[in-house]
Amino acid sequence: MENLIGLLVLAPLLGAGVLLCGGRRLDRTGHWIGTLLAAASFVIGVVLFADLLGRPADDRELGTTVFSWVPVGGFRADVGFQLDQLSMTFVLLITGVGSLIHLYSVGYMEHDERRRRFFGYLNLFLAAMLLLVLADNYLLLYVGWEGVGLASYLLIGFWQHKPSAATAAKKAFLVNRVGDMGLSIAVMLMFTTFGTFAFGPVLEHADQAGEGKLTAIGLMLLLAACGKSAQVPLQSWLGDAMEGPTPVSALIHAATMVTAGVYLIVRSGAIFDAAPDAQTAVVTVGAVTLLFGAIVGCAKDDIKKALAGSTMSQIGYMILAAGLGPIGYVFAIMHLVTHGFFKAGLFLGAGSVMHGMNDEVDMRRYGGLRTYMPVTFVTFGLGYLAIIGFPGLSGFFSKDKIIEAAFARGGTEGWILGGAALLGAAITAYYMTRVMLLTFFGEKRWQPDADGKLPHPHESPRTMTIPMIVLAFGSVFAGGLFSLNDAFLKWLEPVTGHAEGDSPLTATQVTAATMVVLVVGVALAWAQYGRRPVPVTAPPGGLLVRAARRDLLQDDFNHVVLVRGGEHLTRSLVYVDHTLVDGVVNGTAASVGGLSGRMRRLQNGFARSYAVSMFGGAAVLIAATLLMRAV
Amino acid sequence: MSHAATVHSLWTAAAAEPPVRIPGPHIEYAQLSPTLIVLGAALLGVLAEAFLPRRVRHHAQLLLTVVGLAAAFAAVIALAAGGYAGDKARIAAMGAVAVDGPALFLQGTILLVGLVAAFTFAERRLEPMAHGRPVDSFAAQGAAVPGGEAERKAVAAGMTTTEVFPLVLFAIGGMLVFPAANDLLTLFVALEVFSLPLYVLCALARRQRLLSQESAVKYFLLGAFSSAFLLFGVALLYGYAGTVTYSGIADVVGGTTRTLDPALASTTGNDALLLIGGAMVLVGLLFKVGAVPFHMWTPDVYQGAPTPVTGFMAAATKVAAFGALLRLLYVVLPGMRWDWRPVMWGVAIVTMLVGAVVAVTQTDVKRLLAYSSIAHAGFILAGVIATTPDGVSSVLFYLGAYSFVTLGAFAVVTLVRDAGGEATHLSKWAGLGRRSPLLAAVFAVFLLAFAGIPLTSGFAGKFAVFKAAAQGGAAPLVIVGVLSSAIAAFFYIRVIVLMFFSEPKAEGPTVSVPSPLTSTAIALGVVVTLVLGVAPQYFLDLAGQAGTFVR
Amino acid sequence: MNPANYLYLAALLFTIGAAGVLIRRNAIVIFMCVELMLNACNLAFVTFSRLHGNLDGQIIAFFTMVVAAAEVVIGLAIIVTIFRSRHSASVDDASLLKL
Amino acid sequence: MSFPLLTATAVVPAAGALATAAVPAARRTAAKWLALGVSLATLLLAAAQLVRFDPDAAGPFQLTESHAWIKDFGVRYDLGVDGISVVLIALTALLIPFVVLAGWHDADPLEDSSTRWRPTQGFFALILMVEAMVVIAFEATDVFLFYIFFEAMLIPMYFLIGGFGDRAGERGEAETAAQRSYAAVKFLLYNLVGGLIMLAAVIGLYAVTAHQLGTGTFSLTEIVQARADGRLEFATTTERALFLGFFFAFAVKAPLWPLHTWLPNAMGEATAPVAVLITAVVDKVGTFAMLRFCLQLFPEASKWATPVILVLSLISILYGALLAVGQRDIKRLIAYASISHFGFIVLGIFAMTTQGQGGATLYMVNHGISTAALMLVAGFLISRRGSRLIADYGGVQKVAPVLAGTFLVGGLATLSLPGLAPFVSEFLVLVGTFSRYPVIGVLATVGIVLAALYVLVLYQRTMTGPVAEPVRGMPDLRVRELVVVAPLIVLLLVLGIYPKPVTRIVDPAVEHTMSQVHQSDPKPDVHVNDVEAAK
Repeated sequence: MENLIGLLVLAPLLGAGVLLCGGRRLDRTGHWIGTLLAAASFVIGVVLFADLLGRPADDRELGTTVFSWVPVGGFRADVGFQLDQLSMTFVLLITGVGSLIHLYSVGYMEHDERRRRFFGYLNLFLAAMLLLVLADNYLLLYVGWEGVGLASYLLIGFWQHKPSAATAAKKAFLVNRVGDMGLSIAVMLMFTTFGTFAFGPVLEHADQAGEGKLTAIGLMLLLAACGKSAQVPLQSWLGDAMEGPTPVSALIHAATMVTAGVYLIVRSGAIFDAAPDAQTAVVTVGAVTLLFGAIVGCAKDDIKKALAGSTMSQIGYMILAAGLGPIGYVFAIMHLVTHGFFKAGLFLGAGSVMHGMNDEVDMRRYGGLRTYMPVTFVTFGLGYLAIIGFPGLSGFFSKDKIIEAAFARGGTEGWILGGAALLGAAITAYYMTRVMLLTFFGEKRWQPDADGKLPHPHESPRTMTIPMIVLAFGSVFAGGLFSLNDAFLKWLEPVTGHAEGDSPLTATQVTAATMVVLVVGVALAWAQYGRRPVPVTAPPGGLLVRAARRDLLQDDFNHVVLVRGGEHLTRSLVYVDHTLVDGVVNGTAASVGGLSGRMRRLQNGFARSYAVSMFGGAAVLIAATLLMRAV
Repeated sequence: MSHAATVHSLWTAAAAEPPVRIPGPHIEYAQLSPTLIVLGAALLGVLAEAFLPRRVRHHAQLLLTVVGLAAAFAAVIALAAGGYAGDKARIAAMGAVAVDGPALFLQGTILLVGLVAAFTFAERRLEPMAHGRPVDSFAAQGAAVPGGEAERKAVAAGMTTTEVFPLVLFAIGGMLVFPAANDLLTLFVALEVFSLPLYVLCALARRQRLLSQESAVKYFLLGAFSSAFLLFGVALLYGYAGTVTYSGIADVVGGTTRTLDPALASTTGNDALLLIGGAMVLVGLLFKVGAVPFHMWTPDVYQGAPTPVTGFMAAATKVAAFGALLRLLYVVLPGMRWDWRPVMWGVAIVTMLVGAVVAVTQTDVKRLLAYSSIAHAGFILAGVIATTPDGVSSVLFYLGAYSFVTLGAFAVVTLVRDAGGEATHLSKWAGLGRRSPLLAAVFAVFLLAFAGIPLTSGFAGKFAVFKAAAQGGAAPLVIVGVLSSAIAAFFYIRVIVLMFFSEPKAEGPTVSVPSPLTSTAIALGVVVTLVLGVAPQYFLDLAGQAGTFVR
Repeated sequence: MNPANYLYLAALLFTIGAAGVLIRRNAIVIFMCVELMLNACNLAFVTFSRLHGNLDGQIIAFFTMVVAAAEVVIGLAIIVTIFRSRHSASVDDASLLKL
Repeated sequence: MSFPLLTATAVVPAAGALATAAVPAARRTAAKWLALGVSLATLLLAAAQLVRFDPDAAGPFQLTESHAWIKDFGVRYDLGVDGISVVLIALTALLIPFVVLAGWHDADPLEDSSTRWRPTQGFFALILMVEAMVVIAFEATDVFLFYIFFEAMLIPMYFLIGGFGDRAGERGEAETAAQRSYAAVKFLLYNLVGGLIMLAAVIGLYAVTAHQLGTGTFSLTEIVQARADGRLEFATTTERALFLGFFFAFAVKAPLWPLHTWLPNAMGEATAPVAVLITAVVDKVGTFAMLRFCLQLFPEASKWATPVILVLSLISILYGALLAVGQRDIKRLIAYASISHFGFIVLGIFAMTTQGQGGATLYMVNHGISTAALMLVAGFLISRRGSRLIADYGGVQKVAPVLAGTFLVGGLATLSLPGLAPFVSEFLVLVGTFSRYPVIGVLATVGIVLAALYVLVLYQRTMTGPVAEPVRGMPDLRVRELVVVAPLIVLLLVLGIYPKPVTRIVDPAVEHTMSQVHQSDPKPDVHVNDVEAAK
């Protein structure tokens, strides 16, 4: 069994290697190879899952050390895998959704002559992501961590000929690097604290370390999570990442990669439990982001960017939950999974809409599409209901639990967090309804595209619809299945542990509250976009709206402070290097030259002046000699 | 009784005695043989000039010179083998000449240098034929006015100044005595004996005679000036010690001398005389060495003199002069080390820096080499100051290494020519590496040796002297030396850049193919440079064994 | 009278000679000044020899004269050649070699 | 007397150099093949060293050879390798064939007019000569012997930089030539001054040993031994002065801020293969010498100087990276990147931890390979367009995807992406530093962000975006070029995934060095027993 774990990673890795080095001769078959290998690793995942289920709940952990990677002195990093319930959950999500999206891409990327490479990158991503969740130590996790970053870089910038895409890719990688910095520092701290960074010993002995160190580690991990999961303050890249092909947005920037942060925090639960301050930081980030993302989501007219905002917000929920400790871990993961389904579904839906509308992304230029692309409409609709937490659908169960847990945090904190969560739910309902209305309802607001032809929307090919349908099923039923006599809770508890907080509100009260805000949100959206016609060009809007359209000015801040500042810094440093550092040396050389030129003139060719120098020299010599004796 | 009276009585007493039989001087001819052979050859050369027909003179003179020098060298070897370099070292010729390790080592070096230099003197393929007769780089007739009727006749007659050979032999003879001189009189005489022929030689260039003559005048006047200083210094030292033999003076300095007539106390042992005298003698020697501030003749003379002569001077004169300097400081003045060391420190530092700095902006190869030789004089001085046996041997080694590099470098200079003779302006050397890579490479080797790059003799020598200086407690000198060699590196590099990295000029100079004579000289230079750079141990041993002075 | 005075005279002569070398332009004169310096040395030698009561100094004086004579031969020869080629014996005219 | 493997490893390329130089002007291609063959033969010898080398053997040095050389200077011809040097020799021997291959046409004379001037032969001969000298420098266990070749290798390098360059392109021929010889002179003078100052220190070392041991010696082992059993003791000031003398030279060579400015000129003007030779091979001698000589000869002074040196290297890291961001010239950008990397290496060395020094050694190897990959591909790119300015490119990946791909891999290695070799070493250095100097460690970590910045900016400006006019129709990598790049990339992957073979060899040597400096790694707060740690 253990060996299968390695295979899990190898299959897509192999695919990546073959597709990227294979050359043109694979152009015709490449995408299928990629899809097959993705599917293969899914199958392996299922097999392992079955195996785990076959074992007693407390013994569902497979571990294997493949080889010793970097042994230097006391520093030992191994390439080893660890498969427990937590990893398993991720494996299934990643490979499952991954395979579906491979399939979808076959159709979506049909007309792209670089499709082979696209699949190579997708496989690379799968491999890295699986490595991330299967690693049994933080350094190997770090490898996967940056690996997914690379894949995301390559995929966001897949259409490199578009400068915007290239820039977005670069931005994503850089912002992630900031997070990675956090992760590497965290690993160093672990090494200096525990002498190792393997999950087992570190988490086991976490409580023995000083709280200060643990807090530091926790904050560094949080920084990493912020980078990867687009949490405030490192969220700016996610919106731009939508430059990538839609399947990418669905897989990487909705379902899997961006949730790595949540995985990291849940995985390191032991550390956070022992470092309350770090936890507080986590929940704060989560709460802020869930509102931030939601607000941004309301203001975007670009369908993908709106969804991206929503993704931020949803992950904010997860982080919030993860920050709550044992109360929330399970629900964080649960929401993560359900979110994986419906958000992927929504993105695929968006993709299929764009597919039909000559890649138009502005929702204000959609409208009334429900009749033209029914399948898309239905699946998207189901996803919509799931995310706003319509009773009975996946989102309802997972998000509800998180809101509960937030209140359960207790004290004023509990009220604040819970309130934020509720507010977030309301806004979610609002902006998702907005998206829904703008896209599928109302009158047609289609505009001719660049080369002047009106779009004639049509349903997408089967390869695209099937995945959408499957995901729709997921978004409808997953939550319910998980909550059937707390199956999911029981499944994860051995790893993450679970505790019931003492909530000031009962579950029913919370649910009721959620329902109310939900209705309010939907109603508002309807009032604004359902009842009256929507202008094709966005109205100027109030201050907040305009700010929200610009990601609440956070990007402008980055631009002014980091980009401009950085440019000035480098430019001045170049100047310094050239004038100062180099100048000193050249100056010395020049001065020697000048001195030489001046001394040279003493050699004026007149024998008598030479005699003078001799005479003077002799005089000095004699005087000096006498002086020496005198002193 | 009055002071003067005493003296008088002494005087008359001396006269009153029956005339004493003055014993004839006792000369150890065998031990002086090197010098005697060379001088003898020189005299024969003069006779040859007088009696041999012009056709055969050139070859006869060359033969005579080579044979003479070779024989002298053999004699030196024989003496060294005979142990005179070691335990049998002694003072010969009634205390006038020392026959010891340093003397023999330096004499050997000088003789070899002279031999190689003689080859370059005899080179006759570089100058275009004058009326079908091959001519060397010396004036057809030294006395003729440049561009005058007499000169044209002389050229037409294909006359050549074969007198240079006896002249160079006389000079060598003087140089052999100079480092061996064991009393100040011999020192002075030897100095003049090797200086005077050099003055003449400087005036004998075939091309650019005005410059040549000017250099001669300057060299002569300044040389005479300096030797006057030296002589006065000798006089003062004589006044101080009542004797001119090194050992005698050293005894007085050391205070180990026999009791003197109290009447003479006013002069004898009067330190003012000693200090001033010593300083003035130093002036004379430092002039020959080319140390700052007595260096100013060097660039002009090096540039104006015929290049073979320049090479010879630069190499041999330095060897001889440093030899004499060593002997003076180590045999005569060790007792007053603490007086002259600080002074010499100053001189060494100034010499190193000035030589290196001024060279940076030179535009003429010969002048460049002149300044480089000044800088090197500074380095050697650092070794001299060490005042340890190591210091002596390191200086000896450095002199040996340096002289061959110098000879080779100047020999190369003679080969780069254009219509106006040697093309010594640096701008004309541009792109030489493209035209004739081999020659440029050879010159580069010499330059690198000057710069003291490892694996060349220059590095070994520099390391030796600096090491000695450091051990002799002159660490600051080492620092300054290192800095100035950094500066010096710059201009050597500049020449290399010029030769290899800049495009050749259209009407640049051509490299003429020399006869085996010059080729041998250059080849020898390269070989010595590399051998002493890679495997210096044998020669270090040699210098080490030759490291002790007799007194 | 005190023989030291001869020494002072010698020193004086030497200085005069040196000054002459530094001041005068004509090569011949300069050269004569050098000769003056040499003779100052001779005077010093003779005086010291008198003081020390040994003959070395006097003998050295003879050597010096011989050397000086030899120097004259060489020197005049050189100066004459340069005079003939330049029609001037001024050392300041001979300043092509410089810098 | 066994076969003198170490000597052979140096003699073969040296002899090869002479042979190559002697090839007649017309037989240009023969010279190239000869050079290639020689470099491969050297590679075999280096491999033999690796095979014969036993990581666990006792004693600091192996395969030692010892002969008297210059008695008067106390100099011996002592050779020997420890884990660090044997690896670096292997790196050198490995890179040279690629350098030769990559520079195949760099020295072809534009016109065959002159028959005497033989640039091609010279080019390859000089490369081999450099290799020989570098190898000896790595093998020397006698300070003086090391110094000699440390200095001597400047000369061939100097001719390589000044004598051969890229085609003039926009800048006129004259301008290019001027720039080039300026770069060459700058290179030489910087290193010469460094070397001369070191010479003073070397002499000082001799003076001290001669004074205390009776006979002056330069033998590393002997001096270390003498210090160990107290026969030799440096006065504090003396030791510091000597240390500074040595360190200055190495810092110039490395190069360390603020002595770095020669590198961008040199690497900018030289052809790509020569640039690789500079940064990947020659400069390593500097950092290597810090490990072998500075630390082992002057442990106390090293510790004394550590704070300053750490700060300097930190500055190098950040400063180099920031300047790389600001560059407009591809090669200069890579040069500044290298400065940043050398900062990491020095940081690791003076962090005085096993991870730091082991990482630094590994870093030397990895940096050699990664820079070689990046620089050589950049060279191929430049040779196609005839310009070094980033602005002259754009959209290359459209017309030459393979070139762009390899360039990207090289770039990713440069920003030390996990999975590629440099990551391992960089992380080790950071951990090693952090465990003793947390603040500096954290600040240095900022460097990885900046690295990402300059690499990605370079890639974006040159390779992505709309296809620039001059780039249109640019040919993709040719076979020869692929042969050069592919193995390097494979190596980057292999060493990234399985660096153990190298660390295995390096580790004991590092332990030894650490013991010389009397340093041991700081202990973790929580004691997790090794069984668990190994899990």
